[in-house]
Amino acid sequence: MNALIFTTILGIIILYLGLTKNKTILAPTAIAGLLVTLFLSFKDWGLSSSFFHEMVIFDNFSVAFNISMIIITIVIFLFGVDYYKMMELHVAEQYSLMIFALVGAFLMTSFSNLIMLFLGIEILSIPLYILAGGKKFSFKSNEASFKYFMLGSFATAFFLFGIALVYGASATFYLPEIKTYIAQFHGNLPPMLLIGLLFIIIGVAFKVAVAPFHFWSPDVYEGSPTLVTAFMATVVKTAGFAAFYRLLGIGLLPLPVPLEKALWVMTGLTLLIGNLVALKQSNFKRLLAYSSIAHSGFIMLAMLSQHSSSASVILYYTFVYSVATVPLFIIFILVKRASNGHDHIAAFQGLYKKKPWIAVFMTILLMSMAGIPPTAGFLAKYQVFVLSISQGYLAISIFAILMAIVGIYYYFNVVREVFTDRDHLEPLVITKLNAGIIIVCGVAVVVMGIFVWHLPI
Amino acid sequence: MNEITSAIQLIPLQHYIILSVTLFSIGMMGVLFRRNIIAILMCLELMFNSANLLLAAFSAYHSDPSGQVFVFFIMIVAAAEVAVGLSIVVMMKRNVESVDINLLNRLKW
Amino acid sequence: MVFLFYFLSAIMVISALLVVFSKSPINNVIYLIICFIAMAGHYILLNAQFLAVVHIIVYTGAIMVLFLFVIMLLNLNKAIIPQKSAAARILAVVTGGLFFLVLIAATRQTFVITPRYAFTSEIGLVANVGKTLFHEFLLPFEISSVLFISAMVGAVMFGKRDHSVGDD
Amino acid sequence: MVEQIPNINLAWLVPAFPLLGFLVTGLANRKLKHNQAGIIASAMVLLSFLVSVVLFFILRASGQNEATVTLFNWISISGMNIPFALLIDHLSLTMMLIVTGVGALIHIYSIGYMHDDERVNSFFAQMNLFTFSMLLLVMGANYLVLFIGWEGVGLCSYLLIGFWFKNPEYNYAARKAFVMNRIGDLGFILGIILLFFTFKTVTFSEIFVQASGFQVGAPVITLITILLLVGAVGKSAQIPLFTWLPDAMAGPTPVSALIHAATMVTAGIYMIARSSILYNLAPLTLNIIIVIGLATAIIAALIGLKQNDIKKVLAYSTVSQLGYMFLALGLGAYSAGVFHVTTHSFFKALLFLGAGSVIHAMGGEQDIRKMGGLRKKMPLTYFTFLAATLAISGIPPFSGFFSKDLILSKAFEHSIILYILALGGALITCFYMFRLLYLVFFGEQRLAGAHPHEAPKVMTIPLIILSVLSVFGGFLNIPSLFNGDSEFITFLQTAVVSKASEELSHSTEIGLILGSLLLLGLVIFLAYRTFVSKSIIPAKDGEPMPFFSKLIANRFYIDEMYTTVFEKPFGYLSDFFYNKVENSLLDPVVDEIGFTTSRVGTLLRKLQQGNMSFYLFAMVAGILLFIIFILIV
Amino acid sequence: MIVLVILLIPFITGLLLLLIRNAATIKLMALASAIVNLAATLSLAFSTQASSSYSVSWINFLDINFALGYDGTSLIMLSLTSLLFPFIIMAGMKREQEHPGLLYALILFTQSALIGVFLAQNAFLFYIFWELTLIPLYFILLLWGGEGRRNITFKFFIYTLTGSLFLLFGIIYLYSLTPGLHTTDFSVFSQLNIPANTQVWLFWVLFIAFAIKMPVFPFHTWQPSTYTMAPTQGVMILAGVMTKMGIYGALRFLFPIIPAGVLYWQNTVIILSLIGVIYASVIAFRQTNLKTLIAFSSMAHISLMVAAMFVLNYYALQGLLFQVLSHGITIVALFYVVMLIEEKTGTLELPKMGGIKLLAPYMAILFLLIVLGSVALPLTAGFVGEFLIITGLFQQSIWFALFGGFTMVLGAIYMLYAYQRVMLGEKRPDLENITDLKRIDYIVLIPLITLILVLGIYPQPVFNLVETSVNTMQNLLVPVADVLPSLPL
Repeated sequence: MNALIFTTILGIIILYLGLTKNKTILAPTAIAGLLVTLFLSFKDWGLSSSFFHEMVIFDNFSVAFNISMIIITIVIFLFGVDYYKMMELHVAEQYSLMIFALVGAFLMTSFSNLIMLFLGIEILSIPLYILAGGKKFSFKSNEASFKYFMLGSFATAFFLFGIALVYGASATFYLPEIKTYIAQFHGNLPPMLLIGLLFIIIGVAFKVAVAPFHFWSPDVYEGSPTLVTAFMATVVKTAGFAAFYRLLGIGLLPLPVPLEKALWVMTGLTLLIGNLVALKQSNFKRLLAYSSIAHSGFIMLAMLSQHSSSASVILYYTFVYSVATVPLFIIFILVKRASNGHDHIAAFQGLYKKKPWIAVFMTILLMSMAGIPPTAGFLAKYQVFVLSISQGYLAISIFAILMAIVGIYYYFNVVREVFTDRDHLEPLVITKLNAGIIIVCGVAVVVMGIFVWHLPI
Repeated sequence: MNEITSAIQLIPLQHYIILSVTLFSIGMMGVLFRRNIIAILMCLELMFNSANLLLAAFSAYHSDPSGQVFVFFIMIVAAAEVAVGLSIVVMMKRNVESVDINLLNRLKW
Repeated sequence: MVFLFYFLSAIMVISALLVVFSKSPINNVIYLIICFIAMAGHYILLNAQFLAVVHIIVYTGAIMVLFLFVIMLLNLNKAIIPQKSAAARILAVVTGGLFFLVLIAATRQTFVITPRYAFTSEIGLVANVGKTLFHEFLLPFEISSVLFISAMVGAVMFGKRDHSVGDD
Repeated sequence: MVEQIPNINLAWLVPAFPLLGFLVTGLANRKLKHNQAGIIASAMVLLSFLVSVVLFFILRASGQNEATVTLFNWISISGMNIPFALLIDHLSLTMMLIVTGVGALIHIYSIGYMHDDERVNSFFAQMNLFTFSMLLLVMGANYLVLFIGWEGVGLCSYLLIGFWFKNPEYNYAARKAFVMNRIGDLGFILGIILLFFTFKTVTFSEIFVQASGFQVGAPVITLITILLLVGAVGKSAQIPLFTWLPDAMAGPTPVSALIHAATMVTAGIYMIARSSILYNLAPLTLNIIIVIGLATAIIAALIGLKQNDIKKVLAYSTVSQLGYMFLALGLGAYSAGVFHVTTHSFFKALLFLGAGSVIHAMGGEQDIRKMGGLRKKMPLTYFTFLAATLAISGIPPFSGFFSKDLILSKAFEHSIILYILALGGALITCFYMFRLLYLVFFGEQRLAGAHPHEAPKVMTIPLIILSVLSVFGGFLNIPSLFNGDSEFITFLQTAVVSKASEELSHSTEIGLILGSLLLLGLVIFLAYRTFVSKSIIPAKDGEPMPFFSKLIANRFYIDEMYTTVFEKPFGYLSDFFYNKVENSLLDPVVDEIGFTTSRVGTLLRKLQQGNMSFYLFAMVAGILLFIIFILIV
Repeated sequence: MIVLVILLIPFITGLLLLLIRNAATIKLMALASAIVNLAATLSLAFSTQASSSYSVSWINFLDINFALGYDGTSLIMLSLTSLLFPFIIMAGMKREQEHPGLLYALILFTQSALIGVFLAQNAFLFYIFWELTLIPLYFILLLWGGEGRRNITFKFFIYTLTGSLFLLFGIIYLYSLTPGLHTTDFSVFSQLNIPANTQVWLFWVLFIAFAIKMPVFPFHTWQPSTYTMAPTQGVMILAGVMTKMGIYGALRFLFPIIPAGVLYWQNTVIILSLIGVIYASVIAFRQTNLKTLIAFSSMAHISLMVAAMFVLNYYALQGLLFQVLSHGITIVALFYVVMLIEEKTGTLELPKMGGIKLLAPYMAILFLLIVLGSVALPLTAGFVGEFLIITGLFQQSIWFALFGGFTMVLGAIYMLYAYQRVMLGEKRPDLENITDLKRIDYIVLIPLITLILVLGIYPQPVFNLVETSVNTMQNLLVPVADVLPSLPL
């Protein structure tokens, strides 16, 4: 709770610092503040404290997810030092909006009442709608912002309607009470309740871009400023899945059969669309967008396996995925800068010649995304498959494996570009800080592949 | 006054559900129907409000105030969303001189 | 009373339909306001007096004014934007209809909801709602300030005219 | 357990010497001056010969019939124990003596013959390797060691036939030899494996002891013998695998001599003789051998009639003679077969070396139509050649007479038709041999500008020695008819179990001999009339010929048939597999999986229209479908 | 402990190499590492002590141990790897190569991963290493490969990974079947009594990875183009060791764990392999590119080994393991010569070659010796292996032996054809400047050829080495024969 409060204050502080017109102090302050948050979060570990009539519960689950999101945000902010040098206006606003979004994310990981979920989603989303439109004069950015906003609100409407229906039946917004209420039907839920739950699930599924509610994500990812995209692809996704798991895995377990089946269908669709469409992408950002959809599919697989270790697996998966994704975006931005705004994957050609070490680490990161040993990405997928297969979902697991192959295909398509020569090479400037982030993340991906953890969450 | 306060007992809950569903469907239809972004935003408001109505009805039926409080929060959020949404619209209008939703198609595939 | 309910409902549905089908944004706003006023009536019928008031203030007073303001600001009062193609419109209506039917079908099924608490008409009074709000729902209330501040920041950011070019 | 014969371990020296020679001449290829390699190589083979002779006496002195010398364990795994062992018995000794003896002469001859070749050192290295392989073949104490030699000679023939590797045709001939041999070898190795599974061993002595437990005509034995026969057919150039042998003339002439006379082609005969106990149990196989042998003998002889290349004539005569040997084997007269091997090695080596001498003298010319009148220029060669011709034709008392007569009489015992056919073949042989002799040595010299001269001593001395052997070699085995006691046959009896058969009465035998002699005389006269008196010279290539002559001259179109039936279809099949199956089916299928995935991707990508209205629609549609879905499920 | 050392030496050396600039030093260091590894491996192979092993617990909650160990089979594979890598490294000595540091690091990483595959006692670990072999190799092919490497390498990579992922599925499935606290130890896997019906489908899930790696007809289509395009050292690793990895994997996974599945599909696989033998041999005959030709020849030989493996009797297994060694050595030597030829003539197209023997007689002789080893001439290693394999096939069915034996004939046809086209014939005017072998070439080729011959003449040590594990393996299928659902054929 302290972390939550402190983060809120941090956002406001940054906002005020923006008035000083001194951009250089923003990132350090934000990072320092987040480090404090990190520390505060660590202190919450193991306490499992609930606040305000159990509106939020900071149990190990939420603390773990919060920590992972804070770390990722710090990495993103570290890169922001360089990224926002070019930008003159509204830098403080951008930082503070991200921090506010982080507050929303905290709520999503720790809610125990549907209203907190609703508010969490909104507090996360509204800053993002704004951030997506951060490049005010870019039509693409405008479009991304509006699409995100429009579709997001639309999904929220369904979400709210779903909450209303569930409330109508159960007369409560408390997740545990809803769970007890549902339990009395022994799996034979009345249609109204089913639809209500479905709408709630759809509302959350929309946030994590599960097909067929994924349409916003490629467009928004592409149109948004890349740093924001990185934030969306990592922190938002993590928060979304934390919320999803809290909703399904903690709140509604065991899932009513029709809902479970519907979710399986969504999982299958997500895997299919995410991977196959990513196959056809030549724009790196869109590629990552689709790949992020694909990863959602894998995480869904872990979640639906309904095993006691699902939460840990999801945490591991999202964190590992985030750690790999952020530096990829960073490299992309740098390469794009060097090649005059070229955002095709062919822009990576010659990277191996220009910056061999960056190329190597990029390969490691992509390997992790593709799930190839010895990277953490492999262990993440491995754990997912262990869950799904040992719970007996063989067919979907085989399907997921096939899709993983497709995934390897498009990630290594990029690798192939990285290691392809090009005739004339533009100079590529990588600051020490950025190189440091990339390398640390690359190493982290390998180290996490060796020192896998399992948290009792 | 008493008549009004006990009105809820005369009207079956089902009616409110149907009314909300109707309103929700109309709003949804409007979102699909219109091209004007402003109009679509209005239709979205309709959808939110149908949820509000439903919550209020259930709240009354259960005699549980939390439903009404939820409605209050929905209103808050709706207001914030509208503010953001309209500011996005304003920004877009500046850039493209139009509020036609069909113009939003540069990002695709 | 039942008549009142039907009356308000009819107004609501009709005005809602008009919101959808009338072409001019100004008219849309007007119809929406009518719809919302009818809805306030419903709130009163539901013993949600506080909500009724807030509803009028927030929606009719603030949100709709905002709409009007933007429409005026951007000079959108004429229906300059063409309609969607006939096919798309029919499809929209059909989808909406289908959705309606399915939801009705689903919610009409025999399923008795038992009221949770004994009936009291007091719950919608400001005092009751306020108690709940500042007691049970204090955290959401406080935290929604974050929502507002970010919305505000956003509105300011977007609304401000400036000439920055960031290119990443 | 037989007690160890002292000094019998010397046996390893026999193959070791040529191996040493191979290594020395091979590794020191560049260092050796002219003739040094030849001398070393010849010396090595000669040493082998001497050791063989010594072994002969050791064995005889010991009074035992056989001795096994185990060098080391080659393959020794559970249930399969294959030592690298040498077997010294009468059969292998005979073969060793032939191989080293005749081989040594050929080596010595080669010193002269290959004098001018720039790769003479390699030549001798390969010759030594050849001898080594052949020795391993005949000395191996089990089928697998035999198989080493068996393949080894195949390899060496490949090397030596393609010795002049600049010529693609020679290379082709070399490959052909190797591949055909390999086809036979496949049968052979399968036979060995079946032997192994039947007897749990591949060692001769153990197999033959166990073989008595099988009935005559036992299917497994028949199968084994047939498989082994396939090997023998390939190696000994029998129908249908004989076409490589005439092509093998591509190699230098001494090689031909080595292949045809002392080594390689006799391997099949040796192997069947070695397996006599098994073959005795398989009458069916024996009959097959008779058919194959006889057919080969006659067909090859017929082809020989119309060949104009001196070496080709000799090659077909070899095939034909091998047919006779097979006939003998098929009749169960294994010893007779081996005896024919022996005599044949003398006179065939002589013939080839003589031919080499002629070719040498003619400056490389091999077409007999361009020779003639060499009798005066090269008297020594002429006389040795004559001796060999008489021997091969079976004129008493030359060596060929004794061996061939033995086979003919065995054939007669078996069936009169066999005898007539065999005799017919012999007559044809006689005819074309004399045709060859007359065309080459009689008449006028037809090649302008050639100055034939006698070869140097190093070449003529082997000729002389061989002619002596050709003339008197037959006396090794004087039949009882001539008051002999068939010493050679008796000698082999300890190692080769010939089928018992009733002896012909002396009178019948005399009748047969006289009759055949008469016919032979007629044939020789006919040949003389045709080629000397009338001086008829065979038609030039391409001139019109009667059908039958053409058929013969073109070797019954067997080569062409093989090309059409096997080689070309094989090429087509290869093309078909590669172009149609691999590149048009399998590979595209894999690619197609990728493409299909990709196409589905393209299709799904179309969903991402970029159009907000569409997204909203899609969302609603999705929600609608899911509602219906959960309500139905 | 020594197993860990064997695993780590190449890896650590590889890391060091990345920091060094001098090309000669890099190569020497790589070579030194490979030689030290060879010595260590040989000390394992000939040590009389009980087998060395190393195990630490790694991922506790999945019960995955970092467990290394070996038996006869792994030892053969290990020896092969350690034996070949010095030569593979030497193949680059005295030659100009781009980015030598990275190249040799990658080579050594590959070696390390390969060794890991052969040492892993845990299916998870096995899988990790199995995939790890691919990564450095992928880059070797991608960065140093020949024409068309971008797409061909990619196809190879994806194709083999596809198989691997199915293997992963199989491993996890097996894991989920293990009792109590799940584990991926091979020892536990092999004691699972999986229902026969399950084994029947599980077989393909597991087998497909190995089938692609080896490759078995019709999963081979990645191979010819990859071999043709790959740089020499890459193709040596691929053909020499990688293919054996498939065999090893099958031996590790299929026979002990799902014997009933194997028995059920035994004949199918054998027939597929024999089709592969004939098919590849026939195709090889008409190839115009020397490397492609050898690629197909390798496929034919491997197919024969696969057939032998699935016969799974004593002789076939002995032959198989022997042939693993012999084929590895032979194929590396072959590709070395191919590299020399390409260096000297600048082409690999057979029609553009000929008469090289006139200019480089020693190269011709050594090439011939290797060719003979490849066509299984007696007294070369190839013969011993193929003889035993055919014996094993024969034990199952004479037809298997016959078709398997066709390699002898067909191999002779295409290998000698290739030899003739390259070496023999008249000199070509455009190939005037060819020189004979250099010292380094002798240093590489002579030991390899000696090995081919020595193993052919005295194969006994190898037999002794694998005797125990062969004995264990050959009995694997016996007890399951009566639980099969219903046998095909």
